[in-house]
Amino acid sequence: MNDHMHQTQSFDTYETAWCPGCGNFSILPCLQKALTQLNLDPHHVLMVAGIGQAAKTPQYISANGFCGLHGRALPPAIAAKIANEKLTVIVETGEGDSYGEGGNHFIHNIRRNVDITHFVHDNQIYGLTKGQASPTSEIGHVTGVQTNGNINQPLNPVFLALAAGAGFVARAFSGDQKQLVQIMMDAIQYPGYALVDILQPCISFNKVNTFASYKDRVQPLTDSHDPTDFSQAVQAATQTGEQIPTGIFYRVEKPTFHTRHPVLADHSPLIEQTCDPSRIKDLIQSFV
Amino acid sequence: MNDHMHQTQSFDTYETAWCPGCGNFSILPCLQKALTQLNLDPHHVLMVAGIGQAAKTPQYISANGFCGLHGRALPPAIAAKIANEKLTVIVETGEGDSYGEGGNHFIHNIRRNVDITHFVHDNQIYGLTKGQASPTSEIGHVTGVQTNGNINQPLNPVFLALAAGAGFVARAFSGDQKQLVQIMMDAIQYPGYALVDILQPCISFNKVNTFASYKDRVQPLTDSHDPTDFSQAVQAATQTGEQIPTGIFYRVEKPTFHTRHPVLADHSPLIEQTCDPSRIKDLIQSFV
Amino acid sequence: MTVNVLIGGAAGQGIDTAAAILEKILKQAGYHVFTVRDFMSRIRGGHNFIQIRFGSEPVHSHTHNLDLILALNEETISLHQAELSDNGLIVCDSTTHADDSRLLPLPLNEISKKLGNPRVAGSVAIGTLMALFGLSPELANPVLPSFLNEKYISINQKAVAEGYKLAQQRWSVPSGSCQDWMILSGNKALALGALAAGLKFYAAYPMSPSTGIMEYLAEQSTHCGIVVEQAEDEIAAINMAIGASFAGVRSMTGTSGGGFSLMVEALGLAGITETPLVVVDVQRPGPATGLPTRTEQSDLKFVVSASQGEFPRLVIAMRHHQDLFYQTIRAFNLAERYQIPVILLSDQYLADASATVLPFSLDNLTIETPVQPPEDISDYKRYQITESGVSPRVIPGDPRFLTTADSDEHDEWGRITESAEVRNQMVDKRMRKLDGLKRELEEPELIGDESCDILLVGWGSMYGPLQEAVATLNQEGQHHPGCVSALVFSDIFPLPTKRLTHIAGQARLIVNVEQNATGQIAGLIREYTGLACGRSLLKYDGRQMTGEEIVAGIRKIREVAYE
Amino acid sequence: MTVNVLIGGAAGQGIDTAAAILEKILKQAGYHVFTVRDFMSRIRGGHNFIQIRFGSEPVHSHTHNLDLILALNEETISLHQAELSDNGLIVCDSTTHADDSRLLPLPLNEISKKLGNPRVAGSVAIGTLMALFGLSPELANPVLPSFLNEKYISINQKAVAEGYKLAQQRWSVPSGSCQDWMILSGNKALALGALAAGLKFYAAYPMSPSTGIMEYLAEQSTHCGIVVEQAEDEIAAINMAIGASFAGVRSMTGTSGGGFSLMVEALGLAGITETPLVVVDVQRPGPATGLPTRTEQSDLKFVVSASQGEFPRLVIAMRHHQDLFYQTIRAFNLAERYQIPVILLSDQYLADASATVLPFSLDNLTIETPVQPPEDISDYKRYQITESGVSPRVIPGDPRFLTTADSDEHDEWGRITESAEVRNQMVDKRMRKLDGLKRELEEPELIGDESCDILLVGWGSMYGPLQEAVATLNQEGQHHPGCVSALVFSDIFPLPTKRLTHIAGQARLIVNVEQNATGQIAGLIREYTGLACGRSLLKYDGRQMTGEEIVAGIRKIREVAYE
Ligand SMILES: Cc1ncc(C[n+]2csc(CCOP(=O)(O)OP(=O)(O)O)c2C)c(N)n1
Ligand SMILES: Cc1ncc(C[n+]2csc(CCOP(=O)(O)OP(=O)(O)O)c2C)c(N)n1
Ligand code: SF4
Ligand code: SF4
Ligand SMILES: [Mg+2]
Ligand SMILES: [Mg+2]
Repeated sequence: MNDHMHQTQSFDTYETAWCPGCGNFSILPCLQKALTQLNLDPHHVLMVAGIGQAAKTPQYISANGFCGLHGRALPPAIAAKIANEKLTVIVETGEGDSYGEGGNHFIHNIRRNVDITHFVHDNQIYGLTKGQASPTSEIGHVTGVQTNGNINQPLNPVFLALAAGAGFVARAFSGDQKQLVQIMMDAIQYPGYALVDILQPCISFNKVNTFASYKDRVQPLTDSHDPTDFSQAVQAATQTGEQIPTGIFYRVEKPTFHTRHPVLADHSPLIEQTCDPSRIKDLIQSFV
Repeated sequence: MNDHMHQTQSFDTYETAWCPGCGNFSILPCLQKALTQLNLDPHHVLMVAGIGQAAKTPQYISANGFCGLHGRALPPAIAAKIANEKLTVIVETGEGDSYGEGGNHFIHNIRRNVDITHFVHDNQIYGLTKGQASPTSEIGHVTGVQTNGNINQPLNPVFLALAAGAGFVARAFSGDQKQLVQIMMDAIQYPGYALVDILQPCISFNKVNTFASYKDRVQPLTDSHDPTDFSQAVQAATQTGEQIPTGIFYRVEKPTFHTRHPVLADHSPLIEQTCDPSRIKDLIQSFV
Repeated sequence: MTVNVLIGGAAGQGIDTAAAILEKILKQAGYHVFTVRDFMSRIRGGHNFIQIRFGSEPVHSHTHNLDLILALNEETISLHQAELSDNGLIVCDSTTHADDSRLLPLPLNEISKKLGNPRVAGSVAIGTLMALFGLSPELANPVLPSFLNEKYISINQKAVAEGYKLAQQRWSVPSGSCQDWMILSGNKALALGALAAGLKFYAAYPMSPSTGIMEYLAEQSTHCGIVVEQAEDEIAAINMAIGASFAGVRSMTGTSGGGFSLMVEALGLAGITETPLVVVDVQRPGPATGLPTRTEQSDLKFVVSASQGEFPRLVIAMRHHQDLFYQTIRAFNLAERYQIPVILLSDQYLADASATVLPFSLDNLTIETPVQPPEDISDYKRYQITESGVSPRVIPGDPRFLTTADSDEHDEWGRITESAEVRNQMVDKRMRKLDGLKRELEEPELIGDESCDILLVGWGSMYGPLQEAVATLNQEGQHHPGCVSALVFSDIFPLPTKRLTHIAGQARLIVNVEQNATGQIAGLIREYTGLACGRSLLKYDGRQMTGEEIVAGIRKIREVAYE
Repeated sequence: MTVNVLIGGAAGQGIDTAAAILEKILKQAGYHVFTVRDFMSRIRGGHNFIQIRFGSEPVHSHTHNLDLILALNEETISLHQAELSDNGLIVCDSTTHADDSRLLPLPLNEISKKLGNPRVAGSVAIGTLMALFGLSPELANPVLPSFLNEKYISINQKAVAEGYKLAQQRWSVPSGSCQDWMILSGNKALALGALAAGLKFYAAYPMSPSTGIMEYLAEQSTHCGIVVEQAEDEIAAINMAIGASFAGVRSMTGTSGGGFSLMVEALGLAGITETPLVVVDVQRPGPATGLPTRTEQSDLKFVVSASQGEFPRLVIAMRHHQDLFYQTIRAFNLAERYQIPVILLSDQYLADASATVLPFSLDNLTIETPVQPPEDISDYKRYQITESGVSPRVIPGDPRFLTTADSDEHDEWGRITESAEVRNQMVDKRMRKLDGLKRELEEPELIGDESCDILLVGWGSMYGPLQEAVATLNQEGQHHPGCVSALVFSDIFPLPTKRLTHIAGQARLIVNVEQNATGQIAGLIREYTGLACGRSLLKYDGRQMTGEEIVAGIRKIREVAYE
């Protein structure tokens, strides 16, 4: 039995603490598949999360993992990538974590465009804390805290990411694994910050946005959708009504943090750079 | 000499600690004018800010004032409005305060749509801390911290507010006082959360976005712009190039927090509601 | 005599509802009840258990000596059979495999299936337990409706009746007189206290084990006319609470240690703007995420000095359900009287524990309002330098005066200043509030006699276990060598020192008993009295110490000290 | 003998550059220099001043006894003339109106206008001051280029030369030997220490008075190959620093108390994930925004217990510019050796003060790297239970092993656990690191003799003023009644107690001398040694105590105690 995540050879998955039937169970194997098909080495992959049900993902797959604080997945993730660009850094966490407590990091890391991938398990509810409204919960959704129904407009993460300037923005559904694997692979390969908002049924606490209700409404973007056309992306993102479009809304290359940073661009990874002591001596001398 | 802000009769202004020539000096009298023209009573106005140069505004006008923590202007502001809807609550603070440290409150309070007004003095720089890049600083802007030029994409506050679901979104320029007063009045009168991003030259630390550079580029939206049309608003907000459109990009009524909240809608202000002790006794009894 | 029942199963098996029903039935039968909850941080599966202890005399805490186990899965048996007394019983479904002579396998699932709903097995078991305890089967009828959806009431009633037939009376516990008492969880007791104190605005972000406070307040939102707002984060929550309080309504925020960490800066904002504020920290084991659903008392030192700079604050630790109600009311009044932040320290143990208490009384309830400036003044100073340190507080909207608050140092009118002289005056003024505050601190409760050889000191939820421990330890008589008393602090910062120094002066040894690893109250005591705790009993595995564990620990200490 | 010069004017008048040039010239002349800066929290206007004190012997702090005032506006004169010695001088422009016999009005503005740039008046004044101090006018030439844009160098040289002609030598101060020393601000000394320690990643959010650290590091970013990232808030800053450290590069964050408040939760994250981390808190007066550009030592108790739960940490207070460099290097190594967060407490006084110091030496510089697991193991445990509490730390990317960190309690492999047993082991393991850490704590520095009547205790930046105070107080002789020594702590938490208890045992009275209102180190001392400080000298108006103020305070105490 190797239950300790030392499997550096392949992306094994481990026993989870999720509820039987949870949408998370469909996402984990997609991640595994995407990583495997991309031929990545587990020891070069770093999975980062905050706290929540989705945020346990790094505990369930054999790769390097960092589960930090609730809401604070992005800052350590981008910093780890800055420290060592050889790592494939993937943030995988909940929508409460990403857009609620962590909302400020969300918009500002889009601005940085560090080359990481952000998978958000969007179950439109706070799962681990037993079912309060999340930033994407619908108006009227009744919970133990929103006892008269949620009255705050839900965020549209896909639109928000576009408005904040993200270069790769997608939506997926845990129930469409084929599409999800492909989007995951594309997102990981995209050079820059890539957001995938993954609709994920929470069978324990979200009785509004169920598997069936998603299944009926999701609708992959058609081939006519041009993901390099910003206005098409905005239009798809703001589409209201019964259908929920899925797929890659927008994908254009933008200069990344690394390519723009004088210390990182065209240099070896930060972790491999050393500063010659003579340079420190120069600085000391500059004060004499 | 009444320098103590007890003037409950009129919106007097006071000696400031701003740099001579600062754009803030043009904004303060516009605020005074807007408040006066709206015939508001100073004692029914609450000015709220965080910390920064712009955030000193509540100290400079005779109204009630609350200057809280850096980045945290919106939470006390919306709570004060919830507590007492008779107050006209105006947040007036910097863009670092509003979109940087306070970014999470920005997007989530748009969701709440509490009836407050948010004036952001957007000088594209951190003024009070002596000139570091702010969330709206341009790529390449060199400062004491961005020594090789800012490499993070600037936020577009107007677009971001639209994407987050704001019902009133405007941009103004401190150099166009006539327009600014009118927008301020419209924003204050709008029932719901209203954002006005005000371009404001910082003569001490922002040598890139100067009065002249704004003056040359700002361009009021024409009459053909329909502020009730979301796609026009998005188009104007995403306009790139030499011109910077100003004016009201978007204005539609949306249900406010108060109208949606069962305890606030069609009731007297929260501060005037009292809970009969018999109701507490009922609750006690419910555990017997 | 108390009986101690454990109900165990996986998350999602409904042990929570079963326990809630059973404890209420027991209370209706007149018993004193104390129930503790042990949950894992997961929604389904894993192992959870609840212990209900009841008897004719007040029960203050839990114990590991079980009389009966209701096992909804096999893991419950293997994990807990060692704690079961020799003549105890394990009630379980007939299909359960377990090697234990005390097993009482019953067709719980079969009956529930027959009744048409496999989820009523818990009610069948409740019926059986009622029979074992010799309770009248009718007691269940008025109770079930409060916990069940209307359409499930009758089937559950039938289930209880069927279960009742499965067993005979086995225990005969003399009845107490708690029929007309309340039974409720700690979180609800605190929330109720806040409502009684006139709470109008509560902002919080969900966080175990504090979420129950928000849920109860939200449930009563329209009944009591209060606004409960889920914030985007804890920073927003506390800044909202401050804004609402500044605008004139009583407000509160609540969280656990992690959320409190994010509130630290705004605590100082309440301090310097002198805005009344009540903040609840329902402690759980740290650091960081730690053990989210378990208990600890490790935030004491953190909260007494949280935030940059210096300002007066009051910290009150909750000892029991009465404190959770009455001290919460008092907290609001002291926050208003001194215009300071008051921090209420609860913990998961109390928050999730339910207890029988005399119905809370509103008889002596007073609700303080902001001190007003004299009617005839024309120059209102929000931060007027006064002897008490407390200044008149006008609420925005008052046609007489405008009011300004600033997180920068300010003068008497609330305007920013950099004057050294004014700075000194303002610090001194704020700090002077401590003089008044200290005069009305409540001394710790003494359990046992003033004269004792060993003085135990504890705080907050250690009250119940200490109560039990002192009773047991002094069975050997109070006045012999090694006799024990305990002081349990509720007001804890500023630390009331009178009673402590008085009693400690006569004791041979002070032992601090705390649910943390570093002995935090011992540190405070040393700092503020010079007294040293010679020994410590500390626990930090997330599970509350029992009276017996304290007894065992003290006996060991006594052996060494008095050999 | 020292000479004390004050340069005063409004914000924006360029007194900062003038002072920087003058202090460097003085150092080049061989003098020991200590410069303090007093700024208002505004960009233009108001009243700012800088005091440059120099002499042939080491200067440790500032004083209010002025020898010369360079007044760029009239306010400077009215505010400071009372501090000027009777035979002092006030250098000012001829147009200045002031009623003071010590006025030396000179055509500073006229000359600068003649030279073609009204902004070089400061350089004219520098020339005059050089003449008054009898310095060779050539000294300015190599200095000006470091502070001025190339195109302004020659006009400023001319200005200095013109100014030089305006006065005659008035002071003759014997020269020191500091020509080859450094002169730099406290913030830069700290930043330099971090660079020497191998810093690779610095994330911070601007906040006075810490911003200078970020600015200096950013300036050297490409020279040293480090990444300096301005975070969206302080929460991001510290979480970034933790992420970078986890990924294997040395990282740091810095802020002042308000920003530190926002970092509190993540401090616990570093604690439980055992990620090495250095956090700088450059203190300023609180609470909340307080006095943003002034000094205080009021975050001590806050930082020693910040964050929920319990975990080992080290807090080091900076006493002087040597500490700011060497202790910073040591902080990185101890953070790595024990895998803990280390907090560096500086303050505005030190941060903005410049001082002459011997060039920092890199001779004994060692840079510790993460402890590695044995080569031959197959089952790598990141959180292996060890006797020292320190476990092997593999960096992600290592082909041998994967590594996982979690803010939840975890087992040896870093996997989430709820086991009581593992929880105990993990708390104990983490806490055991304190044993090793405590063994290598540095005892406080003793100023004066081991045997003393009155023992002053201070920490951090109180070092300089205490140094001066003890020297003055003991002019009357060290061994007479009421003689004074001082202990000044740098390592401050865990509190090193050996030297303190040893010396305190012989003293009649302990007096804590601190820049805060509540006497924070006195509290720590009481808690960890039982020793009580009988008297306190406290200041909290945002302006650093001088040696003379301490002397006056101690003389008063002595009078009472030894009357
Ligand atoms: C600072 C802080 N606040 C609150 C919490 C409690 N908390 C843990 S997970 C969570 C919400 C999780 O929701 P989401 O991110 O959507 O994840 P899900 O469980 O739905 O997958 C909350 C509020 C915490 N751990 N830390
Ligand atoms: C928690 C915290 N972090 C940082 C600061 C320091 N600070 C004060 S104002 C400011 C930036 C102000 O920029 P902006 O909001 O754009 O206002 P401006 O001065 O440009 O008007 C900062 C970083 C602070 N006071 N509190
Ligand atoms: S609570 Fe919801 S999201 Fe969490 S594991 Fe269960 S079903 Fe999944
Ligand atoms: S620093 Fe800039 S924003 Fe601040 S007052 Fe001066 S000019 Fe205005
Ligand atoms: Mg969720
Ligand atoms: Mg700004």
